[in-house]
Amino acid sequence: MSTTATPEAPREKLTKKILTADHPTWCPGCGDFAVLHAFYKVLEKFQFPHENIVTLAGIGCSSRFPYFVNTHGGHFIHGRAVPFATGVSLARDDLQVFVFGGDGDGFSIGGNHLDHGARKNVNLTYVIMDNFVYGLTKKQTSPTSPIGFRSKTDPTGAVDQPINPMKKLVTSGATFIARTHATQIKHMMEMYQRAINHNGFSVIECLSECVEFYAGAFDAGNPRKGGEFNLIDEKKFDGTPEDEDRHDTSDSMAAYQLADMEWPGIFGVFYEKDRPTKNDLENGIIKKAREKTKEASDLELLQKTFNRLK
Amino acid sequence: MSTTATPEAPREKLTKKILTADHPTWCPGCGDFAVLHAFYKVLEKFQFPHENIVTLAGIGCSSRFPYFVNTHGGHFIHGRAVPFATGVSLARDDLQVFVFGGDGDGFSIGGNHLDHGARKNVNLTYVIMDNFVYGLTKKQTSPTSPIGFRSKTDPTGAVDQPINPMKKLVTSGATFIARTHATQIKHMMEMYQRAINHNGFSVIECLSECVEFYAGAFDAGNPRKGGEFNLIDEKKFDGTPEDEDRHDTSDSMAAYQLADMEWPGIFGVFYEKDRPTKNDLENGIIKKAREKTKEASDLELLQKTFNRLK
Amino acid sequence: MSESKQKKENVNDVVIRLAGNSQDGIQTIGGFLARLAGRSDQEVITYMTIPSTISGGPSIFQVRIGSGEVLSAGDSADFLLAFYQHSYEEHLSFLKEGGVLIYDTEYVKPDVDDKRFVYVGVPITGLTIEAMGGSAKDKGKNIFVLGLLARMFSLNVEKLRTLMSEKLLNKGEDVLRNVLVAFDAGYGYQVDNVLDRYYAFEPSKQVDGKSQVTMDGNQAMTLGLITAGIRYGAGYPITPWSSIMEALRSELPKYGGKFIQVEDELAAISMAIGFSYSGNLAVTGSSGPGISLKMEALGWAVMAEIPVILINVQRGGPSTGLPTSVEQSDLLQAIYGSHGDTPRVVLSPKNVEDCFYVALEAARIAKKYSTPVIILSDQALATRIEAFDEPNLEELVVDPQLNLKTRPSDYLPYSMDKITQHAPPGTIIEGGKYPVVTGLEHDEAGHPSGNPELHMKMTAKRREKLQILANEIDIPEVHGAQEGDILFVGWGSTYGPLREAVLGNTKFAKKLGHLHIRHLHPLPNGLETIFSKFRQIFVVEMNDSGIYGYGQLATLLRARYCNSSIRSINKTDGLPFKVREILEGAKRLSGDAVSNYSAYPYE
Amino acid sequence: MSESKQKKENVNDVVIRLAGNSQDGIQTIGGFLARLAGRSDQEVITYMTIPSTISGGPSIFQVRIGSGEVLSAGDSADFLLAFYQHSYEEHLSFLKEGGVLIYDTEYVKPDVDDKRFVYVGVPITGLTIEAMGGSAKDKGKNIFVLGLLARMFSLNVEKLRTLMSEKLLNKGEDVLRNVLVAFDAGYGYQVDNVLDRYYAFEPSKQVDGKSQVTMDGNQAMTLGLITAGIRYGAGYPITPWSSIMEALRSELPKYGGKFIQVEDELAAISMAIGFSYSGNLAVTGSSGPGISLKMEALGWAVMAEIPVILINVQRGGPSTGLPTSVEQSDLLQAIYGSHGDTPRVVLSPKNVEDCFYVALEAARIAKKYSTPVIILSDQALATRIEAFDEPNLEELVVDPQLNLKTRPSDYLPYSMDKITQHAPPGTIIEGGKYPVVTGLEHDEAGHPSGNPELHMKMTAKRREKLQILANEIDIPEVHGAQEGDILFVGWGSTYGPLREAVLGNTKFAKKLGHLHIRHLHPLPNGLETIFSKFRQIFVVEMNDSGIYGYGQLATLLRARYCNSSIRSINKTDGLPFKVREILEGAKRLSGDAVSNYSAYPYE
Ligand SMILES: Cc1ncc(C[n+]2csc(CCOP(=O)(O)OP(=O)(O)O)c2C)c(N)n1
Ligand SMILES: Cc1ncc(C[n+]2csc(CCOP(=O)(O)OP(=O)(O)O)c2C)c(N)n1
Ligand code: SF4
Ligand code: SF4
Ligand SMILES: [Mg+2]
Ligand SMILES: [Mg+2]
Repeated sequence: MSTTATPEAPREKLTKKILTADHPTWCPGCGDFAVLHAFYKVLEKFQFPHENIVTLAGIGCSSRFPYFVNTHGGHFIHGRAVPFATGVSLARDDLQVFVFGGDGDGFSIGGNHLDHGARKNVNLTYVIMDNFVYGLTKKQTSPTSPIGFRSKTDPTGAVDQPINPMKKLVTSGATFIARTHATQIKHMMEMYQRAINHNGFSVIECLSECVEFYAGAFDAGNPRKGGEFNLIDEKKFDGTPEDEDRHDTSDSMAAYQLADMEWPGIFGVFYEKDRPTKNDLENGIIKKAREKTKEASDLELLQKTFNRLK
Repeated sequence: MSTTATPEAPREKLTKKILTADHPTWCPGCGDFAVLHAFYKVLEKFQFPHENIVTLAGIGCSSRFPYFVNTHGGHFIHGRAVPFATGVSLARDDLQVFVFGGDGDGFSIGGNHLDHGARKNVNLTYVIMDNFVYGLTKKQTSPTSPIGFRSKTDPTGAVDQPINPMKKLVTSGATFIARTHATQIKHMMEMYQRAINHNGFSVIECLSECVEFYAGAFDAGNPRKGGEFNLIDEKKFDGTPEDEDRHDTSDSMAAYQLADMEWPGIFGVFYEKDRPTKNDLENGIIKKAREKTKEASDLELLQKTFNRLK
Repeated sequence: MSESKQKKENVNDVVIRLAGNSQDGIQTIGGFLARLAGRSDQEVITYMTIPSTISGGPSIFQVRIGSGEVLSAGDSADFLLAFYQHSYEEHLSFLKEGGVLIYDTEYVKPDVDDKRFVYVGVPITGLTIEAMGGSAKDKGKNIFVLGLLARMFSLNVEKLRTLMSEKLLNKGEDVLRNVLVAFDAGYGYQVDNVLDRYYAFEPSKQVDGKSQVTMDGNQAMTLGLITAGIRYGAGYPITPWSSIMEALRSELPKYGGKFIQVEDELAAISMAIGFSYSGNLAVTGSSGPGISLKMEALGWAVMAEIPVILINVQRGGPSTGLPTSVEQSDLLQAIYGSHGDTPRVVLSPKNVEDCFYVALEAARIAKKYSTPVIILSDQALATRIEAFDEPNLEELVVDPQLNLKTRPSDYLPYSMDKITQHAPPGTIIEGGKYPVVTGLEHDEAGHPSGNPELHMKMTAKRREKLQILANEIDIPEVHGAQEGDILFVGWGSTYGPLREAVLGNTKFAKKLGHLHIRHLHPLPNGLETIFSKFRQIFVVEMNDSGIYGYGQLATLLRARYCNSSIRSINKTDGLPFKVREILEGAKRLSGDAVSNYSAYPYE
Repeated sequence: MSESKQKKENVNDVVIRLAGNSQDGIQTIGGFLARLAGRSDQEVITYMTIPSTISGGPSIFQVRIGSGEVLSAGDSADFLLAFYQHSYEEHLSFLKEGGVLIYDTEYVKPDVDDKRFVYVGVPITGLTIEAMGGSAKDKGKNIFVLGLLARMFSLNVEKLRTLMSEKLLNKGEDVLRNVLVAFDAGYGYQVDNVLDRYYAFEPSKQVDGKSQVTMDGNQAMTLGLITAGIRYGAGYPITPWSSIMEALRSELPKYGGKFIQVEDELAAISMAIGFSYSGNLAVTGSSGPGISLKMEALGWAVMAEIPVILINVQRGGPSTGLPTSVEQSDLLQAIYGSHGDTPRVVLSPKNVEDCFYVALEAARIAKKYSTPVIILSDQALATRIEAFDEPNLEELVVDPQLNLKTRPSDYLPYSMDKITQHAPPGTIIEGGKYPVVTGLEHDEAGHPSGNPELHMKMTAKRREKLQILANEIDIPEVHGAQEGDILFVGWGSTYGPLREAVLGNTKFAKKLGHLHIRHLHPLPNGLETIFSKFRQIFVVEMNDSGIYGYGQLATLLRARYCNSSIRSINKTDGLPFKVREILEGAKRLSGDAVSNYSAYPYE
């Protein structure tokens, strides 16, 4: 396949200012502002070619992200951002594909696509702004709402066992899994960076408070609100006895166990492992097929097929 | 709500003969025959009132089940049998709700409904006839097809990491999870029985060979084909030292670990735990509401609401 | 304050637009005014906009109160209350000449040289702070304004106080006391210093002894469902459907019922169908995107002949579209949206009151014909408040029977001779042969069959029951002229403005008729007779004129009657039709022939 | 064997029905016959049924071979080959009077007293076992029969041998050798003992030097997509769509492309849209149930104006329906199935050859108008084999360019002045303001906006591009009479029988016309002129006549032209139209006026 592109001109440095688009329509104080801010900052560090950054999303408050980032962007339908982004990623290895969304978008209507995108290990970075509630539709129970949470659809308190995002992700086969908190900018940035550097399906769950409909939800993880922001102590493989107790991020069973900790749990990288990406696997199939057909042209290939049908 | 039912007459004993409906359209030798046979046998044991047994399914070879069982039955659409059956279960505590289906139906298109039905702990029994392939549509890769499996959609061998059904189920929150093999009738029946006795969302994965499109897939778990049918050794809580190493079925972490065993893995009950069912929780909400409204009649309740709107 | 200084002016139809930010609680004032009108046997219709950002923003609430019939929220305002400069600037064009602008002197600087309007400046913010203390100012301004309006319109203060205490009681005594302080401050304001008259509503003309209830369309629909005996449902949130599911989730348990929030719309309809199959007719619903997701399962219900009610609160489309705007662009999807020939019933309520009754009709049809019924409501109906005569609950309330009566041994779930009536699980079948319901083509016993003749017959069976239903639907009556120049045809929430266009237009009343179609699929029989009496037929719809120049109901009517005088007046601006727009549309299509219809007051 | 004993009879149009069980490999014989006809410049159409049980069962394969134009698989058979008693009993009514029944004497006991037919008993099973050895009997019977037919019809044995070796080469030499043994046994059978003549096909009349290719509709569609430069796609299996996705999955990697099997149909279309958004026009597809699941995302593509190709291989509906039968009941869903006003393009191929060309047309339109295009194929087209002139690949092949040319700083993704042409990610936008594609209503820059006027304008923009497209579509030509009594109008796979009804009907050729519509949405302009030339217009469709008595295309045409002489000939028996059924339908609708159309040979 041929590509018509324009030769590169000397590039302006990507700054937060350049990356800023529309002013966010979020409520003042919404946790998502910080997630956006961290994204700008991280993009400043990476300095990808501006045109190669793609920001995609489903539907929700958090999913409005693409309007606020001045990159190529797509605001898709509710719950299907992962397959949409998969199309972009698989067709275009030159792009940096980012997906943003909420807990409803990702774990409720989109829960299956998340699992299948993860097991296929599509190369993209997916940030889930988990606020334990449906923000955009104004306070219904979400799959992460804790039991007892009073919402418009659970006026006497939620009764369904919430999902455990980390367990779900570990089981799904995602190859990079991290958990962070929107009030912890530096930690968020670190998670972003590692997710971006990871080749494969990388997911960050970011606890991001909905000040309008679930204020204070994540205070327990915020030291400034008297909570504890406990970090995963990652194994250094330095042979020291302390290292024994540290977390091996390549151990999915250990990651699963970490996910079992009591609220507010622990933050950091739960799991990280290299496994062939869907992108590589499909490129491999192409490579084999092209070798077999001896790099024949499209026309030659077609003609051969037609000849067989005579 | 009032019910118009006819008073009970003395009942005929439920036999396999009575329970048999249309002759199965499955290929001779298909594993699903045994699953059906075991179902008849188990129903013979339980002797539920005939009219209270409901057999539901999605779409697939395995999902043809309801036609072959002479009970009230519903053959729904592909992948949505769980929410369909949930409606039946939640509205009718008097019924024995069974769902049958395949790996494509349950883990691919229906994967999310499975997770959400499980976390809600809807009271029903779901038997997944896992044949690692799409049977009805004639040999495409399924989410449980192993890497390398050659199908019509993977002519050079499947490349996507398959899902691990047991891990998925443990993570989803299902409260009874078992694994069995269609060639092991007695074991199948035991799993059926325990699933039925369990109050909550009970799932059995049954390896059931598709002789047409994936012959020999489960020989490794079939002693008659030289394989090993290894059973879970369940903890007896008898204080003996041997008991230490046995599997505690109420331990989800242990169940998850068991699911990590190498092919063909282990069979039996992975997990079993009592947790309030969605049925009970919703009935509880009703009870509280009725208490609050002092068991007012429908008309009284409505009139009160209208009065408030004057 | 001596009222003697002021003239008293009797009014019987007033449009008040309150313009501010959504945070100011203008919906609350509007709600109280509407409720009060309902309690005073006045007619009332409200209209509001929802800001597009989550954090709120500019927003309006409009109330039209009348002693006669009130059919729409009004094309223009008699009174505009502007909280901010942007409110003033954005909405002044909506104020009639001679209309009154009331504004907060703290924020609004109007152009008082424009002599078309009467200016009433009130230091709303200042006086509220003064009355309540500074911190509460944002919470009190709306109630201050309510007091002000109570004074200006000589509203029944006692009734208003009762309303406020009913509404606020569960928020605690303190809150209520504060609110009353703000109200009194507004009511006590010496508005006679700046306005030379006060207003009073004429007593309602048509008091029939029945009391009125005041609510929005989604509330009316919810109560209609409960009255119809619906006890089960499932849904997933989406604006503007959510408030129905939220209300059902709260209310149904009181009636021993269950409404389940599920993971997506596909699960929602599947579960609703499961409820129905279990013998409990159930409801699901959504708006645009969620409705599209239900099309497969809905087709199953058609094929398996399981009844279910599907509510579509239409909003602006396509795709995510305009979630908080109104549109009627889902009609053809309702009828044709699933693959295959999937005959199903489609109804649409004409106003808030009808949201209640249409739910009853939907349940009746669903059960009698064992069929899915779609109700097409819309965003305007969902959110607007109307007062209407209290329904006769005793007569209407349906006891939700679970019918498990034993069926005879010759029972066939899909008998060719009868309209299907399923035996839910739990039903004993004599002789012990139990039925399967299925989405595969099947014989009378429910066995899958690819027999060619059978498929023809079963296809006809599923279609014929709608043809039978069509025979029992009354031909809708025509409002206005029974024959003449122009027949307006509408469906859904365009009822009010259409009726007003015809009835309000005294000069041309003899020439204009209005037919409103509530049963959209199947259509009532006999429409051709009505059509034949009019020279031109204009179908008025809030949807696009399409590739060939006509809208969605027009497509159905043109196809059925091959009557080329059926033409379309469409719009897709996300706002309810104004009476003026309808008449202008008619003028545009008719050319000179009816150019003098413009004599109508709105132009 | 001396051929002199037998008469030679030249034939130019023969229908052979092979009836047995699907396990007998009758598809294989049929396939070879069809391929051979293609190589001999004869025209050929096949027809087959698929057993409803997974394990196989009764099944037929029908081949019609002709030296002239072959348009349908034939209303009745000249030859019936029955493997079993049930094959004989089930299909004898399909054999013409004077037709030849060939049967396996081992399994079939025909009623030889019925003198309407010629009986040719052959011990097929016995001779196959004799030739090949007992164990292989089931595998060889079909090839034995092929040999038998080769003898009876003087087929080109050399070409047949070549075909067999091409097809079986990769199965190993042994297999091929066995197959040829069975073939020779059949070919060597002394059929002259029981039949007094043998047949030979007249040389084809219209040899134009081009070689023919022989394939089924799904193959043709797949190759059309590849020729059109489609390199990406995603899908989920369902009959009868699967074979397209399976072929694309195998073929695309050779061209550097990817076809991904995903978890469900919602993911499939979402991924295809993602591919397209990335600058690579992509395809997805399905049948009935899966198509319904795609309606939401499809609406997004309409709103965001992202091109995508959606193939619907229609089958019997509604719901799971009749997975292996043909129907044309998804037309209105294709046009109206998503919520909101969602203008999109709908095309339908008329025969196997056109499956190839329609894919090219779909890709062209999708790109030029940045719009979703739906192709409505059907089960009959998907599975039937035809021979057609090899396309001029060199001329047709499209190089799939990824266009990342820098866009100027005034670039607007949704400019009002132009038809949208998106800048895929990777495209540099001068000035550095990057666009967002969205399913919310938006301004020209892609920013969400609820502005009422803007929504009107954008709705029009999305619709107008289809109106522009309509202007460029050629008015389809009318076959047969250009004016007269009856115009048959069809779409999709009814082309063959319709054309045959008109052209084969020499007696009434002057009265019958046939118009076939390939561009179903938008419709071509100018059809009214054609319609005005015929007294009656009968729209022939394989779907239900609906509540009001007309089918789906008829709905569109009646709505557009308000021409009440447009009526419907429908059926929903899951089988392709027979010529006879069409003429009977015309007779039924026309009454006496055309009762003598029944003079057509088929009655
Ligand atoms: C198919 C569909 N269903 C429902 C909706 C309505 N809807 C929009 S966002 C949303 C959920 C929002 O919650 P979440 O994903 O957690 O995002 P948040 O707003 O909390 O950031 C829903 C239900 C929709 N737009 N489309
Ligand atoms: C919405 C929809 N998509 C696809 C299909 C086609 N389909 C029928 S069954 C099936 C999968 C069968 O596989 P599985 O669930 O594993 O059952 P099995 O046949 O192997 O028992 C598919 C894809 C369908 N009927 N409906
Ligand atoms: S509603 Fe909640 S999630 Fe949405 S913008 Fe406001 S604070 Fe944020
Ligand atoms: S295709 Fe496979 S799964 Fe289906 S009936 Fe045959 S053997 Fe069983
Ligand atoms: Mg959320
Ligand atoms: Mg399977």
